[in-house]
Amino acid sequence: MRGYIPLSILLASALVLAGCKREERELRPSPPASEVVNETQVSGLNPGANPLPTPPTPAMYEESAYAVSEGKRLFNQYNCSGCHANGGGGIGPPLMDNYWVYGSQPQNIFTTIVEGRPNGMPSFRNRIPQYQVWEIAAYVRSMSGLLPKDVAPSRSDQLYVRPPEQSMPKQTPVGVTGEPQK
Amino acid sequence: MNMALSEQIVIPQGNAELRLARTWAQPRGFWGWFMNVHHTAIGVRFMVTSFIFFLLGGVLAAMMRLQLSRPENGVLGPDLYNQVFTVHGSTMIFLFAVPMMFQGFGVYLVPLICGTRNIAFPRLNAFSYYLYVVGGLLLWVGLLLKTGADAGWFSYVPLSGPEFTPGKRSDFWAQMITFTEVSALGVAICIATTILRQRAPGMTLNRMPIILWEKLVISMAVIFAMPAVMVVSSMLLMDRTINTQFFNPSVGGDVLLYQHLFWFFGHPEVYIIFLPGTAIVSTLVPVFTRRHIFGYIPIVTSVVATAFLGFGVWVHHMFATGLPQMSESFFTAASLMIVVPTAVQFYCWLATIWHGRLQLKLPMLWVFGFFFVFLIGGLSGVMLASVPVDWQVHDTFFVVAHFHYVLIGGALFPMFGGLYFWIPKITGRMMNDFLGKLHFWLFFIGFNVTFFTMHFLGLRGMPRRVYTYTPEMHWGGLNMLASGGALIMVAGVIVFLVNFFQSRATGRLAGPNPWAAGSLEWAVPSPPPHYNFLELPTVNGREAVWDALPNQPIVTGVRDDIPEVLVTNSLDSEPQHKDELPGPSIWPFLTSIAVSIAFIWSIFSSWGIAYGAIPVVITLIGWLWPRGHSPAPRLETRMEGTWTR
Amino acid sequence: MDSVRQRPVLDVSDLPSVAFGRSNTTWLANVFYMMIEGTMFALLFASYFYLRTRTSSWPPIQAPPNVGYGIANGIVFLLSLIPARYAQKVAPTGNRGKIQLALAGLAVFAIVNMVLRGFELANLNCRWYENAYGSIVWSLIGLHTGHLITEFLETATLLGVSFTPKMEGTRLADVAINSDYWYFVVVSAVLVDFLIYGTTRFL
Amino acid sequence: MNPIPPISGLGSAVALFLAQFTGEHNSLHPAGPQASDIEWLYWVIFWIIFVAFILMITGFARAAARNRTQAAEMLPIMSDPEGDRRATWAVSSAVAITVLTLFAVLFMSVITGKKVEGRTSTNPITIQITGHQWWWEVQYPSPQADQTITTANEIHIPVGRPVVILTSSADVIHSFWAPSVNGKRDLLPGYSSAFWIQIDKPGTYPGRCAEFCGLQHAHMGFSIIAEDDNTFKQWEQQQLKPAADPADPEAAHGKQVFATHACIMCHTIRGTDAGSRMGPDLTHLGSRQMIAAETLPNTRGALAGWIIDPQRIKPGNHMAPNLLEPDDLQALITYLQTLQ
Repeated sequence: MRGYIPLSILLASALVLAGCKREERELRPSPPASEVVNETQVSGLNPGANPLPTPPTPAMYEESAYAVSEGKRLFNQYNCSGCHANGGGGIGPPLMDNYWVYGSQPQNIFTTIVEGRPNGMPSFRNRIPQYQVWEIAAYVRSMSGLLPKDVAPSRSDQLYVRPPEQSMPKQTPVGVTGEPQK
Repeated sequence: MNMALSEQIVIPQGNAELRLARTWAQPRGFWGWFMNVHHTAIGVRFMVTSFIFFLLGGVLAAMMRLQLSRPENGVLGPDLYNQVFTVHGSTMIFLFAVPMMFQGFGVYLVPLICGTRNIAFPRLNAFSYYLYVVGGLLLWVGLLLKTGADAGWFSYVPLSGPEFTPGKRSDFWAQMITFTEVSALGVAICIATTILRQRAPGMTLNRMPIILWEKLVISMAVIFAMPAVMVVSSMLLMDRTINTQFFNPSVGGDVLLYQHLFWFFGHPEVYIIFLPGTAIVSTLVPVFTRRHIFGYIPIVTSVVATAFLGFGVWVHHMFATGLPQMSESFFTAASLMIVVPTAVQFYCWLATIWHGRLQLKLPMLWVFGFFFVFLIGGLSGVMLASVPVDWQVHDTFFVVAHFHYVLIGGALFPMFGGLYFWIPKITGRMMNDFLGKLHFWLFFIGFNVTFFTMHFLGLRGMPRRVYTYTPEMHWGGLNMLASGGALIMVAGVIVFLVNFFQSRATGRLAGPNPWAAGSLEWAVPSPPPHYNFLELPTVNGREAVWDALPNQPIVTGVRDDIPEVLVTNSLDSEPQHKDELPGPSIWPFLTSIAVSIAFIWSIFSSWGIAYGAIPVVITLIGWLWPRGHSPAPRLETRMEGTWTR
Repeated sequence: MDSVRQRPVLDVSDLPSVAFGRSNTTWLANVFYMMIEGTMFALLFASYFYLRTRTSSWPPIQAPPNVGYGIANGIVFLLSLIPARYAQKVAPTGNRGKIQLALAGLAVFAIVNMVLRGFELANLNCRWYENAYGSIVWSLIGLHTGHLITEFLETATLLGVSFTPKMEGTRLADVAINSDYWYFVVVSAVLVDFLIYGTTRFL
Repeated sequence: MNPIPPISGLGSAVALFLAQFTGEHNSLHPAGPQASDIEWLYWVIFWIIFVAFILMITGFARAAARNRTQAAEMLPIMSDPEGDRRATWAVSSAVAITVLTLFAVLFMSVITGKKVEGRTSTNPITIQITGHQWWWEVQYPSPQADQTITTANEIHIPVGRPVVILTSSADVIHSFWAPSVNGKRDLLPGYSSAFWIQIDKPGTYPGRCAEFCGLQHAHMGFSIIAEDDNTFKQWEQQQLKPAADPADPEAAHGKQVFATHACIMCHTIRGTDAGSRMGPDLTHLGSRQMIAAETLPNTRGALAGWIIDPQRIKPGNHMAPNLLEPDDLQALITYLQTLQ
């Protein structure tokens, strides 16, 4: 019997140490020291041998259910639906399919939001704080099933228009630079 | 009794004791622990586990008092505070109060007081215990993994719903509900069947000790109340995982549906917690006033009435939602009406003490604590029943004060009284009297300092469930006082723990009946052997031991080579047949593991419940598949081993 | 060494060790179980009517469920009372052949019920995620289907036991109790059918 | 030794103790007829249960003092017909008195409830309150859209006139509670309800959210400002105006900062391009006494702290931190303070 006690304590502490990133709630994001927008890379192609160093992927936003749900709230409140219509597309392209014009990586989406894109996507530089852009980017990815199902949001208190993000089948990204940069 | 009592019968002893001990033996060792199905073992486990949850919930309470002791305190942030108060409430209600007061005391005491050898359906009973533990672990491991439920112990939608509680926090809470309620329902079936079918011959309904009446009534309340919370927590879980729309107002869902269903459970729940307390009081008062209780029939009627009325008052938790005036008046009337049966019980206890010969021993001291504390809580309940006053004090610290007076007064004080009373039976050793009195006074004073203060805070406008407040509100002084009182309470509980461990090791031996009490559990050794009664008793009055004839008959003819009990009928407990109870088994444990896997899996994937059902079915078949003795010979009219000559 | 003592006793050695009907403890537990499940159904019925008050038409946007399979299943449920009653009658006799026949009949009925239930689900004209009406309808029929499957498994297990020598004593009583529970499944099926197919047409 | 310190210490302790019972956020300091009715009922029930408490405790104390015994093996009294007879009489009369008292409480409660809900008017002022996580949107609806006043967290009403409050919620359940004015009323998503308030004495009456609504439930205050008819009319006229264009250059710079930073994503200032309804309407921010749902005073310093790091003050609230250059921040605050 005694042998089991240290074992279970070990197991329990391993669980706790691994922590639960899904439930992490960063309520007071530290203000970024400087904008890193220009470091993100839109194209997967590089001249020369060494690709530019990519900035650290903000995994904390993609792994936290709270951050993704904040992204969902901001997506609606900043009226992204005005053009992208709940992800189905309208004036802007649909976001719940597998086709990514400017890349499916969080950095790509970040750049799209901050810099804007030709043909109508406005630039939100200075208008949306950087951490919120990452949250929105994480949410946008959840719309095509690119986030784990236990992190993606469930249904909203709205009319039913499409399956909630947690029920979206995973869409393998294709598109101009849709392939993940590894 | 239609069975003729034989005259003078020769009863051989000694070997019977050995045979019974062998027949009813429970396995030992690591796996034996998971196979044990005897009610004394499971009852003690319920008590110990729920007491541990009580201590853990108390730690959370202390954290909250620390955070609130000063304005703008920074010990706990809002995220952690919300998890702490939610887990505190859920732990105290679902993991402590009901498992301790109903399951713990009930499972341990009911078969003993009935005069039988084990609870009906001992494997279901053990299964219920394991499910309860898993439910508790789910909530607490969740808290440690930052997945602590954070929408309040009531988890109102839409706050707890899919949009406003991202992640898995509310799902863990909802599944914890399922685990604990399935456990309570299982035990309710065991206890009610034991009371209705396994009472000793002669213990007619009219002679049933009040504690059995209350356990029966509570079992019925559990059976009708717990389904409501299971339905509503399942609705919440389905809203969150498979996108049902029960609580989404934009497509016909309704947020008040949640509140109606939740409080349809929630108010009877209060009585499920409080009635076991009065059961203990009604048991202790006659023992320590040395007379039969006054008003047996009014008390029993009151208990039944309380349980009935408890189902008719749920809306008084919703007065602030803006209901039609007609229904407000109706539920005010119902809520005031429920005062009457409780008042009747109070008057009967008072009359018993008045006309008895009081011995103010330690358990009785706690009963007097109950009288004082619960009286305050009950009287402030009269204020809450009145709709206009409720509009003011609802969801403030006044209500926090009220329900701590009711629940700590109605459950915790009787519980400590009951523990001091029955621990000598459980461990065989007496508790230390001085430490017990120290415990009482620390707890009593600390409790009143903490919670009486909260009445003033509530009237001064402090809402519940705030993680902090600004200094301009002038709530700092009273909060500091309340936090100081909490420290004294903590000291009291530590004294109890010291007392328990010390007396368990070195306490005076108790003997079978240290209090000269009257019910049947005092007719067996302390601690009771696994067969409980060497000779199955018959009963001649409400206090079986006091009222026993000088030569009270015993029951013979129940086999001692298989675990057999006597089944009697519900009304006048006439022997009807004999029933073999199942013995130790690992299957209840394995089934509980399979059920836990299915339930927890369903939080993460809606297919979990489908795939998870397969091992559940396999283990259930393993559990129910018949094996062991062939009962066929028992169909014969007379067997060897009968002591009648 | 046995000590010897004299006192009056109540001798119960003549009493049987198996009881059928109401004095059986499992029968009583089964009644409690039906009370629990009945409360669940009752609360879902109440929720159904409560949600009805929150919209102007019922069903709100969908067509009412197609009634055909519901009626067919209801008739099969009522017919299945025959093997259930038969099982209850032959159980106390201990006649293994008859018990096997009754249980097998009941199991076959349960299978037909489950198949028809599948067609019912395909013809509800609503999905659980569309609106609150869909959610409550699917919950009602889902809870009942759960009972149906459980009851089928129990019948099948008892049928399995009836091919072993263990089918005697309390197991015979279990066969009778199983039929009680089947009655409960049939009664709740009729009520659920009435709500799903009936009330949507006039409520 | 000097005797004064202990005395003054005691004095200040008493003063501190008494301070715990003061303040306007208090159900027992009514400022209007509804709260007064409830306070009356509260005290009536209080004295009833106080008497009941004294009687019961006296009874238990006397019962405990009679016939005490410590004899260990005292044999139980087996039969006591005389005691039972007297107890039956006493218990029955006590139950009868209890029932009658409860009827009295029920009667007074129902009467008071009718009185509280019955103070209506045919020509009331109507205010629509919408609960948001974690602030209050206040609207004075009008048939003409441009006559509708929208503000946040501060409710101005004229003294002595009945006001009807219409409730609704934008997200979760909140509860509107100003204890010195009336009891609380839940704001439920999917429901709207109405209730009445009236204040008879000019002044500022605080209120709070009383239903747990998430992370910042603790910091969700509002205040009701009761003023005489003229002052109220002036306030109304002022609120109807769009924001004035800033006159001095610093404020003009501040307006530009507002328009080019995150502020414009969430807030409305009527008369400018800012029109988002996500956060409180700031058109007349300068005229409010408090900011952040009654968490901070409306001062330069508090505004600066709030704009730069709102998550320190109300962790989890929906306002983003803003990294502004000191000049920009000063200009922005100057601009906001011109919004009278």
